[in-house]
Amino acid sequence: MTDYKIHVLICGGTGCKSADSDELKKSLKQWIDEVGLEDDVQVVLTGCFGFCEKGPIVKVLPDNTFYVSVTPSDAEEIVKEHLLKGRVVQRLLYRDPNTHQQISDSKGMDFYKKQMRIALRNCGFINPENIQEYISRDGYMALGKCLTELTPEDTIQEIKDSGLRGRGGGGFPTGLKWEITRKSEADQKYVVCNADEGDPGAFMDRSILEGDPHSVIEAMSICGYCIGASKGLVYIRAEYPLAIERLKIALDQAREYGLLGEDILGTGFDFDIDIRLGAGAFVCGEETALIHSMEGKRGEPTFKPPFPSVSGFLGKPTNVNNVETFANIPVIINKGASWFNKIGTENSKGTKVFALAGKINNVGLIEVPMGTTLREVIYDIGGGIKDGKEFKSVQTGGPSGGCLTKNFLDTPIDYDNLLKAGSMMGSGGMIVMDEDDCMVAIARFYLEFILEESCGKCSPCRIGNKRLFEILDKITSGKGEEKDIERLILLSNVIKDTSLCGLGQTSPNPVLSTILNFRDEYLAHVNEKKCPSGQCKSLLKYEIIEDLCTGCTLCFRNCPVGAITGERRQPHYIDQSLCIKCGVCYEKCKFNAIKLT
Amino acid sequence: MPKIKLAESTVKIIKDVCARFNNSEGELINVLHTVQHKLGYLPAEVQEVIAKELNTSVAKVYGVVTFYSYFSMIPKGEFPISICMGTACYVRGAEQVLSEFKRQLKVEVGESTSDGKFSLNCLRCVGACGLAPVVMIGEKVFGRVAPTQVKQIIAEYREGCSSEKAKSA
Amino acid sequence: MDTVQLIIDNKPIVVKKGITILEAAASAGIHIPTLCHMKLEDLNIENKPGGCRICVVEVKGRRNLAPACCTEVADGMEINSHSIRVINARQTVLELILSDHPADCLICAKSGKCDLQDLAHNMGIREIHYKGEQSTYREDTSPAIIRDVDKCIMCRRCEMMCNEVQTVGVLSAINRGFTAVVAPAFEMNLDHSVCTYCGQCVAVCPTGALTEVDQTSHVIKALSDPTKTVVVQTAPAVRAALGEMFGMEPGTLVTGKLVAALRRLGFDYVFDTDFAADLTIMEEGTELLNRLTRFLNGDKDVNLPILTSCCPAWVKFFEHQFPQLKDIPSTARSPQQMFGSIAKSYFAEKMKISREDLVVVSIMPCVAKKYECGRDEFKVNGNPDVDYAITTRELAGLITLANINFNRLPDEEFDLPLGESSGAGVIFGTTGGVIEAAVRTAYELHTKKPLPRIDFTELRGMDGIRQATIDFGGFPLNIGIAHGLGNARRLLEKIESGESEFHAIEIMSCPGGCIGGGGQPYHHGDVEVLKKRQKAIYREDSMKKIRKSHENPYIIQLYEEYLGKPMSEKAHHLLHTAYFDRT
Amino acid sequence: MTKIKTLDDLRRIKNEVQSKIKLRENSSSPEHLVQVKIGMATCGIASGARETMKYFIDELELQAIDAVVTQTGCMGFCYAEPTVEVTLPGKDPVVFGFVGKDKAREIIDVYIKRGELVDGIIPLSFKTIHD
Repeated sequence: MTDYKIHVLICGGTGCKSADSDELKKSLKQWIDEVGLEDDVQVVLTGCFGFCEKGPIVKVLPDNTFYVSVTPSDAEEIVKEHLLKGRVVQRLLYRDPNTHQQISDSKGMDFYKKQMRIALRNCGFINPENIQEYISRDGYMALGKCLTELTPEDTIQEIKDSGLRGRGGGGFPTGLKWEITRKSEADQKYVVCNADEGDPGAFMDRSILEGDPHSVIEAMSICGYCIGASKGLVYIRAEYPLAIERLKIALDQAREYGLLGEDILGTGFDFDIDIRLGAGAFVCGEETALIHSMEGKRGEPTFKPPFPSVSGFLGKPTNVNNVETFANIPVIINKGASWFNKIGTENSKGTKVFALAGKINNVGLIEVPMGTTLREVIYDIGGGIKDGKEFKSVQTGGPSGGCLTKNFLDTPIDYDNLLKAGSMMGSGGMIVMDEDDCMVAIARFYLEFILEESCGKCSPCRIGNKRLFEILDKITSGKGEEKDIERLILLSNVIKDTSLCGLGQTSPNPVLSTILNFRDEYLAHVNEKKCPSGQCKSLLKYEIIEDLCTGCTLCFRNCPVGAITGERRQPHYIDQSLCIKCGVCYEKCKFNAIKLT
Repeated sequence: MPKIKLAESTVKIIKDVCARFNNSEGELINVLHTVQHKLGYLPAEVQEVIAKELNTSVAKVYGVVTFYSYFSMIPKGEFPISICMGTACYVRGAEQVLSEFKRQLKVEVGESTSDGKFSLNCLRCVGACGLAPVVMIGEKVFGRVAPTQVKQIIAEYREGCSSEKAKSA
Repeated sequence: MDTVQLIIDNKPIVVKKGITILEAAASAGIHIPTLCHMKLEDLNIENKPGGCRICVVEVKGRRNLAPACCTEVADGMEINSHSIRVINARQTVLELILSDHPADCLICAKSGKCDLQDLAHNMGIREIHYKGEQSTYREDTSPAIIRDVDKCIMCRRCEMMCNEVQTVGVLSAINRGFTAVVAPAFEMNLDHSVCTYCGQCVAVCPTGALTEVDQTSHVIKALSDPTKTVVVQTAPAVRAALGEMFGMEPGTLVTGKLVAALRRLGFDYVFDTDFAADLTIMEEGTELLNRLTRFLNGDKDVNLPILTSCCPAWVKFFEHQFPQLKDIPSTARSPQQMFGSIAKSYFAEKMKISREDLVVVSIMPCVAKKYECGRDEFKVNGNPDVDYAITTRELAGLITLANINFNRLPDEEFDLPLGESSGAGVIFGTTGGVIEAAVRTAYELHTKKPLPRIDFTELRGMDGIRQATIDFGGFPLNIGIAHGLGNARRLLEKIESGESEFHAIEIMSCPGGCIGGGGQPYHHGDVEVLKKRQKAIYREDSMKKIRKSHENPYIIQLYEEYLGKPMSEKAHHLLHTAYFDRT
Repeated sequence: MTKIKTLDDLRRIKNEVQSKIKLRENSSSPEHLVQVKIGMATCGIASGARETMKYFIDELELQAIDAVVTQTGCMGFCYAEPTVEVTLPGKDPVVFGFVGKDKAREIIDVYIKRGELVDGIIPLSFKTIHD
């Protein structure tokens, strides 16, 4: 086995892959061969580093140099300068958006300083397609410990003591869930990993499966041991081809090593895992819907109870946890519940992974201890708001969550605090919005999403959300009335109160929270017919400032609908009834004579 | 609905896929995935064969096909264009990019251009939020797309210089 | 028995463990409104998707409202079924449903019998606060059933009936979200599908989304045409249910009033399908005996068991789903078609009316009969043996239209000769009846001895699949009975696998048999209604002077004057048919 | 690949493969380890820095000393190449000049293992590039 002196880690997460990290890897290898360093340098495609904003990321070890936005054409320089001569390529270093300082070592980056990586411990560190690298990081040791030293009851107790709660949204205590499933008697039980991450703008689970698939496999096996199941299923979105591929490789390797299959580690424990593909239905994140989908049916939820832990897949007791929850398990077993439950807040232990996105400098995947404040996440880790704009709101919990204002920036993040603030933890999407975002339009955006994703089974969700959307649409197109706001609230509350599943029970949250926190914006839309952020097209008005118009006729000639009239060398005029607000006149005018109101 | 008769070879492909999944009704979604992957789409006649092979009703198959956005009953264009409409892309202007594609291609979402070259679809988060707004053509990802770039991207594919790439992807 | 204590609307009650809040409330006399939920206890049929959310109630300590139909009671539960929160939610949900429903109640086929309309009335809805886009779909008209999907509220009852109870599999929920609706594959028309027209979807639809094809206008037109002689036949199950349409208790027999009403409507001859039922027994019973005799003589190729063939939905079902069995059912036509055939031959000749001038109308508990009378094999030179089949419900409409006060009609007698029938003909209306009628005749013909008893109670009941062995003069005759096509499928699969050996099997498509037919007055999910109708049928049988088909003097006369003997060439031509592979 | 049949098998494999990834492990928390930086600019390489680095890596491994050996750019002491900067946990960095194989052994045996200074230290009046 060669011991390489230098390891070059390239991010192979979907974000970076989309930005050509495969090609980059090829180039780097080529140049390394060219200069004869192939015995000294190992190039590894790893899982996501989290710093997606500046992908592709290349990390050179052992000196921890962190290159951002690397293109294949940069490979030559990295190899010839850095690897050969030890000279850091300055121009590829990350530049702090606030201080404009270049930072060479990733540990020096604010982005990483406040993070604590438990679920993401191996992401961006090991080659996910190599089981040996996982094993070298204590991989499968937790499973070994459980199988040889702990009874299923002991293991469940450990998970219960750790205080781990489900990371998929609801925050149900994981140990308790396992215990209930263990106590349900049946000839066959199932362990299901929910990897149907559907929140738009969330990619935590995908990154874990891409970067550290074995941690999920190991945890599912532990769960199987605890509840008495010999069969596991991973329900994964078909839209995640890379994660599926990596998971398949990992499953094959685990089988090859005897870590899946019959008589694991000679203990008589049998366990194996199958993959089931989702097919593009957000509602299948709900566990009963997910189970129906795995059974080849329409992914419609059913009323609980019975809970899957009693009657789930094929009517058998089924334990469903999401990817991030599972990823925490081996660490808890290895390091102990008492280590884990020291992290976090009173009722929310451990860390949480967030997909940070939107109008923020450092878009990416982060993991912080529970109790970290939103401000730390947005300003310290996220690097603040893009282009120096003002923070307006942060949306957590995806379409089920709410939009929080700057008043909540110092709220420590945990399950209860977010709920109290009118949002929720959800699976971990965190979208930051700035002054340019219209909160009514955001609410409308989420409702539109819900509208497409509602399964249609229960009336309040099927029809109620449609009506909510229609009212919001009316408001954003300037036809709203003040009483519409009250109707939104009334209807939202009924939908929450009567819907069949979690999707409908939370779908009005974006509406309610934006009304609660940004009522002024709603009022501006309905009363003044104005969109303060200038986002709602129908409420925009293009007008010609007479004093500045030279009558050059450029706008007149470019208007696609003939809404502009005027004589040459005379001020022109826009007929508002014809204007479609395309903005062409605004772009074309050379004299800044067109104003937007 | 006008019926088209499936070629013997196509029927065999479908039957083989079903057999691979033990002709089990519970594997319907896996079967649909695999068949769509092989044939490109799932027209009525294909669903009928699948229903028969899995010993279930064609109504059920259709119910499943229409439930999941991943399944399509119409063929995609030579270059399927997908606009990511995840929240991250939305707040970074995906809607404007989408309307520019609609304007340039003169199609609505879910439609194909009359020459069959392009089809336009929306999809949920592809996970490349750092590159938002994101557009996928075939398997190729275009990041940080501005509406002004749309025309050029389409032109590139029209001229066929990228066709090789998209096909192989 | 385990019990739980709970409080509902401030009333402490003790109920059986494991039941729902809805059931617990009902036991305390509290009627929680429902829409999608439907339970036919004795038939093992339940629709409980928990989708409409009308039955929500407030449970103390619970974050959101609980659907009463799916929530199990628990010890110490405190339930409020009509708090302001509940009423507001219920009204709002109902308003939402109405906001996506055409507001054409006044001219809707379901008006007055519509669960949704009743609910809107009971909930005091006077305004729809949330108006918006309504979903629209193409209307689908088939020979028997109309789908007006705009009126679908996604209760899923029809889907449950079509798939779980009938295992026909034509309907499924399709699409999702606001566009979700129940439809056949590819939203094709029913007549392109494997639909059997059993009409159970119609029977359970709470709104006007699924209704029968209304043919009353054709009947009115025929009745007012002076050149036509119009005869009518009424199926046995009609008399046990029609009264419900005029406010009578379920199970009230209205045979005499029915005849009187038909006469007042202007039918020239009021006959009875029961007569044709007796005729069916003569043919089918003889066929059974023939096959049995061959079997006893060691013929290994004989097709046994014999399957009944009176039910058109069942016929279409096996033509689609079990074409390999198409030689097994009796070739005897259904009573409706035997009647039509005899009316337009024997009777027409007797009365010297040309076939074209004779119009045969049948009153049926069934919507599939509309389809059956349109089948090509039941036409002579394009002229159908039965011109129009209308349902019990349509007949009630006609009676009302003709200003007839049904309740005050005198009892009248059927016309002769095609109006005389035995009790055996009457029990054709319920599950188990056809085979009992056949046994009564076949036993006497086979053993040449009178029946020791007439009532074969072992063949009666409501269980989905029943079996009994009758001592046929030393030969044990194994009889199977299935009602509901799902049960029929299970029975057929048992036969195919060789698991069960039967000599004769009766199959009726509708749960309960014709009394529960798709054309009957709506039972609104009350299984007691079906049970009372069944009782009424057996009551009518027991009151009859003649109880066995072969003793019907007009049947005897028909054979003597016209057909010769059962299974004769003429009988074959007029009373038998063939089946087709429809796959 | 033979199957892992017992927990001991798993431990053995872990030990076998651990060295492969040790470099990565160590570089994430170097402050607890001995850090050795070799000046690897053109002049350093020309004076044999590559060999020196290889020696450090091999020898430290051999003696089972947890250390991170990294290359760095020119430290500005071109006259004294190869130059090596050694940082012991909790101590300030010390730079040695003219580090050939022998000097390297001395540094390991005397300074790294025992903490005693050896000859050849270049007085520190500079900051490392990472400061």
